[in-house]
Amino acid sequence: MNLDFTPEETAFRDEVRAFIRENYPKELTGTGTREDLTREQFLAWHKILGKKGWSAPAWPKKYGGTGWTSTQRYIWSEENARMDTIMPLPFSVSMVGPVIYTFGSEEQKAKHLPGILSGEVWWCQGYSEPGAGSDLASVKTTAVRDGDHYVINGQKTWTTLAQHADWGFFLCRTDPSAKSQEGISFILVDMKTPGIEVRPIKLIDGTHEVNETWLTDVRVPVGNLVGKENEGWTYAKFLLAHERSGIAGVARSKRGIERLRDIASTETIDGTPLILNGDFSRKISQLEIDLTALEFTELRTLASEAAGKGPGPESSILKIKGTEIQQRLTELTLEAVGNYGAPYARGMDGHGVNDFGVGPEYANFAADTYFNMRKTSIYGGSNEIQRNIITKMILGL
Amino acid sequence: MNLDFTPEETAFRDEVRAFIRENYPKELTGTGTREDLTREQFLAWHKILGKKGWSAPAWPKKYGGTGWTSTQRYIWSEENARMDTIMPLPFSVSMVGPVIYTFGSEEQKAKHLPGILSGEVWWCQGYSEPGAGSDLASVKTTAVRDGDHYVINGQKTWTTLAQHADWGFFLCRTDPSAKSQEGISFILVDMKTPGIEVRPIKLIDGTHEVNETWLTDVRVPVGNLVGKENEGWTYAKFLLAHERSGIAGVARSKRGIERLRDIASTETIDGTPLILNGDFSRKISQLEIDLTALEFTELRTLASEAAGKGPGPESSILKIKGTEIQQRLTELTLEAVGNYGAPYARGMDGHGVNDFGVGPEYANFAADTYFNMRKTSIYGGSNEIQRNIITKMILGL
Amino acid sequence: MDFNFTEEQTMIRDSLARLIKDQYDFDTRRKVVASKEGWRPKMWAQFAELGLLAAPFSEADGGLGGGPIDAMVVMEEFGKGLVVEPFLQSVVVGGGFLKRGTDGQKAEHLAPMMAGERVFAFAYAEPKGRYNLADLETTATKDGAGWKISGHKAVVVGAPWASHLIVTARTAGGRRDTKGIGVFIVAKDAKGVTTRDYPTVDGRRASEVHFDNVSVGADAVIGDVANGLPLIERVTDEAIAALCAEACGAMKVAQTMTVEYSRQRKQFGTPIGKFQVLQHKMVDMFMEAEQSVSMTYMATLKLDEDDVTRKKAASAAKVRIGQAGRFVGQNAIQIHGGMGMTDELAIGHYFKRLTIIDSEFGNVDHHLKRYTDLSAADLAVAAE
Amino acid sequence: MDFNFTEEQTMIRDSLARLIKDQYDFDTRRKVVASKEGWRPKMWAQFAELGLLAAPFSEADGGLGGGPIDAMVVMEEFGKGLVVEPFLQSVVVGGGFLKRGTDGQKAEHLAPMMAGERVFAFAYAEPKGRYNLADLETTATKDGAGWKISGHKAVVVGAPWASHLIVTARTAGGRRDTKGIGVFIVAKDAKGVTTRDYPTVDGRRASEVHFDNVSVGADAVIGDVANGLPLIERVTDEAIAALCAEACGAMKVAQTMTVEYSRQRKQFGTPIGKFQVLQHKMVDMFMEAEQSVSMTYMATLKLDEDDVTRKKAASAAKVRIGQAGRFVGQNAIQIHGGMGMTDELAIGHYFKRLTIIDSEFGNVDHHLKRYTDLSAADLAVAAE
Repeated sequence: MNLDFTPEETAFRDEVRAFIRENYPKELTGTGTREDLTREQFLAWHKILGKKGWSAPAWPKKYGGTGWTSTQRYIWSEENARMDTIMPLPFSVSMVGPVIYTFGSEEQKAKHLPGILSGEVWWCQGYSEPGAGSDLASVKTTAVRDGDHYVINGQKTWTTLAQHADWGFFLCRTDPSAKSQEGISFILVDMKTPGIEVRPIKLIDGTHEVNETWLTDVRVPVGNLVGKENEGWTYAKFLLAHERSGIAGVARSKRGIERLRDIASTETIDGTPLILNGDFSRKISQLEIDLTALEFTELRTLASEAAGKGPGPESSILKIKGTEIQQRLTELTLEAVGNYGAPYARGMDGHGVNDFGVGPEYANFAADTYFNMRKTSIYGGSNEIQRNIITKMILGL
Repeated sequence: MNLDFTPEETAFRDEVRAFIRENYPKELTGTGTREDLTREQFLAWHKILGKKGWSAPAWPKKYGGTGWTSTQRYIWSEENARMDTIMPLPFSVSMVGPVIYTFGSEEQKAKHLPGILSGEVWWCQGYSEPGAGSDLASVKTTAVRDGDHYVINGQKTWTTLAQHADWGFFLCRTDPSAKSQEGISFILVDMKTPGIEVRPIKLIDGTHEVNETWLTDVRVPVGNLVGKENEGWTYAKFLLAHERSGIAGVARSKRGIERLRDIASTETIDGTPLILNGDFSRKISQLEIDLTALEFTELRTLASEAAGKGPGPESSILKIKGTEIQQRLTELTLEAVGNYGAPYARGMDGHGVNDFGVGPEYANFAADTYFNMRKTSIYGGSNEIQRNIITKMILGL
Repeated sequence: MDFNFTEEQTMIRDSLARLIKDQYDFDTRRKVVASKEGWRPKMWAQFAELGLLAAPFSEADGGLGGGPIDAMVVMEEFGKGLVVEPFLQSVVVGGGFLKRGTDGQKAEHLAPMMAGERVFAFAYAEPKGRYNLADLETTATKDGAGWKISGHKAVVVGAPWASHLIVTARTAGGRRDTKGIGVFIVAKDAKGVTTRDYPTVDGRRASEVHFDNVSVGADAVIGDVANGLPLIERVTDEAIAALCAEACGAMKVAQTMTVEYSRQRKQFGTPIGKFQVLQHKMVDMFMEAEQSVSMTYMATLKLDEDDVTRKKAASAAKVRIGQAGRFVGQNAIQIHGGMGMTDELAIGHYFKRLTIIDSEFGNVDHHLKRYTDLSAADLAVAAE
Repeated sequence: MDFNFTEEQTMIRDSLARLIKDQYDFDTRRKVVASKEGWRPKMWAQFAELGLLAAPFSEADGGLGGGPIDAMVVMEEFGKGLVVEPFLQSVVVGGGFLKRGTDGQKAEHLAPMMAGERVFAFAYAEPKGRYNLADLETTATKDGAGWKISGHKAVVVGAPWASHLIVTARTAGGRRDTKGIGVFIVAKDAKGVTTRDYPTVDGRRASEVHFDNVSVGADAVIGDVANGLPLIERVTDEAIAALCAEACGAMKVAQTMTVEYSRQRKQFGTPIGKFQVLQHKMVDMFMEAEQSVSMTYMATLKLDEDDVTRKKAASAAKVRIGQAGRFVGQNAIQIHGGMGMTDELAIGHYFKRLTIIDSEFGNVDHHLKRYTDLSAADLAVAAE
């Protein structure tokens, strides 16, 4: 047992660090609140990585992956988090990509993988439906075979950033007589197909991050079916396991604690920096300690994955603890800014964001971010669902 | 709305305070850990109160109660807690007494109430059975009619202080064919009847507070049946509702916080009294604040009872919060004493308690008390059961 | 001891509840919040008509003879309805200062405030002062018979709607001295007052208020110009009690909304209200709300006791309510799931209001420390 | 990065686990704990035979070439079996000091310690010192070539079983000065040493140890007699890491015992392990135990890094484990219900051990403060 990097790993870290420093778009440094970015801003780093061949580190080499070890991938995400980069969105690289190269046809691979790697094509996820929440298997959207096409009808919700999407992957019911998890198919849909309407959902922090997606007689070529008809649930579960990896967000939270310390060094309480206030500094310490526990739990998980075990139910721990820490971090940040947590920088119609100028800049989105991060214990299988998974899969109850 | 006592109430408080000061046995002042007391010590104050006519304040006047208002009863328990008196045990005065005067025969009233009031007769409770826990209705002990007697067979557990008991009240199944809560009878049993064996259960703090009680062909006169045969569950529930009143333990916890403050004023951390240490003092503050919330919740409940509503499911709140606070109090006390929490004053065979002399005296039972108080969230219907009750009775889910 | 409301208080509560139900439903509120003004002066006039703005004042002062309990009753209903109008700022704080003013000030300001014609906001916090009421960089310097005020007040809630401001300023001493603080009434249209108005995350309006050598007369001073802090603390504690009542109203609604939602919302074919883990969470929410009500009663009933008792009571309540509000708000969102995150449902707005309440007039940490410091002072006195 | 055990470590773990299973079942342990001696010297001899007592020492020092990881492996198994024998005191602490001693000291003390012939206990805490290692009233005064030691050491765990004590004492400076502290080896049968032995609530034995002008030679001094605190802190951090490993073992067993119990125990006709609230509590217990293991690895692997890193790692682990142990212990009892309260079941004894572990070498509050102070010092350095 040891924590040392090998000389090769250290060299790799230096290479990565230099690459990010030299190539990351200067104007995107420290952009913070990602939901407000433009499509171009979201994709800028992805495209640079695509050219470098680093946009999909976890993929097998033959499909455009990097062939990195799990330690190298760990270093990669650590370094990106340190520099607060805007990483490729998960829907393409982490979700639909692995499904396509694992279960897709050769045509699908040839058609879709390049755009995913390069960052030219934006993907969105059509999993959740209204009223279903974490119960993903209760799919009501139907795809009915009509000659060479499926005709899709239904409604999806929580389709993240679908307003920018070129393509989407959708779970549709193809056998209405089957039980809940059977009879579902995994279908790729060109978002420009007639009959698709994407309607914004405004969240409590005022952002437009998610959408409702309505599908009315949307005709999709049968060639867009991934794998076999009625076996989509298998692919969906595969994807969900991939989704959870990296969900601990350790490196990002470390960066967040640094930012919190900066704020707490600027804010004062009776003339003393907040960071030197016992109550507050100990809350930061507690958060950092809990984050360390999470970090080493993730490292142990990575080590056991490297030893050949796939992502198991342990990833539920990472999801639960990771999101709890992210939430506490935003909670403490809001607490740190005091009275200036109340002003609403994102404002309302007619109030610009850029010229807000009320209170210190770091306070501008503290409340919004806190509100927004409540989603993390809800999405990707709520934390209650994760505890159910651990109950069943690990405790065996 | 106001918090003032009326002049009459103030006069009553002064009377009570003087009475306790003048009559409470000097040698029992500050006895602290009650489980180690002798039968005589347990009963001393009860007997004095019996003579004064104050041993059963909550009973109707015609049965020997005081006729006090709920505010007077509140003052009474506050004043006793302030002086840390050893109050009459609940099993006689708070439990079986009300069942007997409400549902019992005239003979039973005449025979038993005087001994309960005077403190001459010790009662124990035969409710729980092994393996049943909070599920009191799953009674397996049987009482079979045989002429003028019931013949009782079975096993009870957690019979508190049964080693001192003269009489016990037992739930027995009289109709084996009935569903779980039906077919149960409430029977009074002379503990000297042949066939009763009381075996001590040692608890994790080393005390002998509870017992297993084995009943083998115990013959009890049918006249000892309370109320009607097979309707014992009604009386049992009635009794349980009475048991919960006063369970908040506000006045005792107030006294406990005072004691904790005393300890924390004596203990030092780097030469400064622990009470002046920010971390610790704020934990005391938090506890005191939560206790204040409980106190005013209890006062509101009393007020609504005074307004004619009986003890309702709100008493579950008092049970949950009251026991949580009692547990935190003992936890903080153990924390306060530092290294001297470890020595085991109660020792083992051959180690006396009185001459322990290791560490400050207040540390001697800090760990034991902490261990012992874990029971409070388990007994009297575990706190999980209480939450189930609130779910059903208040939230209506 | 008595926990009953008077007949008048019950009447206030019922008529206000009806008014809110009829004219302050969630959709209406959304429109008001999104409007240019951000509030409804007409609603304010209706509150005045109902007598709400005069309820907590003595008859000698021209009020209806009520007190803090009446303010509590109003604020709880405001909390239930997420009412944005500035009852706390104008009536509890503004009125709280004014009723301790001179007869002239009462005639000039208190009467029109109760009539809804003058609206007050409380300009006390400063960019660097956090929650310390004495940490003031705003100054008031003697200028003939009157005073000149200069400084910057932060996040003055309700200022965009106010005609007048209650301003705290240093008249002597160093930045955080407890002595040398005065309280002033300043008309918002006075020369030298500039404001930068903005919305707040919980649907209200506030301003940064700048004072640049603003002249006020001697009659602008409330109380002891050299030692105003005791009065400021007293009125602030009254505001805390009222704010706690608002939080109780919001918590109760958030809690019952959540129970209701859990009854209807199905997952895996079962109403989520049948899942024991969510049931117990909702029980805890219920208990938090109940204990908050208890603490609000306690703090409100102790407002007229001695200073230390009053301060400890207010701080204890603010601590408990801050924690309860966080627990209830967060779990309400969690149990609502994705829907709880949407702007469209009311629940998120309760969550946001409860979040901001914790930071108003000092958060949990601030008041836990204040309570502890007061307890230590208690001990020291007892030891003497 | 590598989280695998060496073959030797795996062997130690497996053979120790077997030994405990065979000879240290719960009933046997109860008898040992209740016996006059309170431990089994024969067991200790078997540990020595197995090589456990020599495992964490370099071959140069006569050990088996292992290190802190080996101690971790042993302590986790001790935790699982609630083993009372003083591996922590004699091997980790005693050995930890001795391996930094002179060659003479190693020959005289370390070799027989590894053979199980000498047993050490650590006399460092004092009645009024709480968790501050430098808060010493025990003094060592120069006396010819040697020293005379006087003072009172509190709750010296394992002292009744020890042949020798490692004693910290003030050689210069004021009561809480960080300089002027020495470390001494004292034979327990030395003249002037008196002990008051007693059991502890978690089934071990400890003593109050009084030193009344106890003479020791110059060769009794370990390290720098004028500045021993850095060494004391280092060895104490090693002890903390080992103690954390013990806690992990105890937590894992408490957690799995609870799951097992919940599977068998029925209430209202259903195994209580089917109640979702208890399921999620057990999930939380599992996660606490897992994170404790992670923290123990972390702290153990960082023992040889620079002082600040090591100290922060040890304190972070102790904080997390203290909190986890409390959570796991309390909930294990709660889920066991009344049975959990009985002396007869093992679970209560795990709870008690976990409780006391928090108070050994500093509790949660102590280490959270230590971690925070070290972070502040870090910041100050970074700002320079």
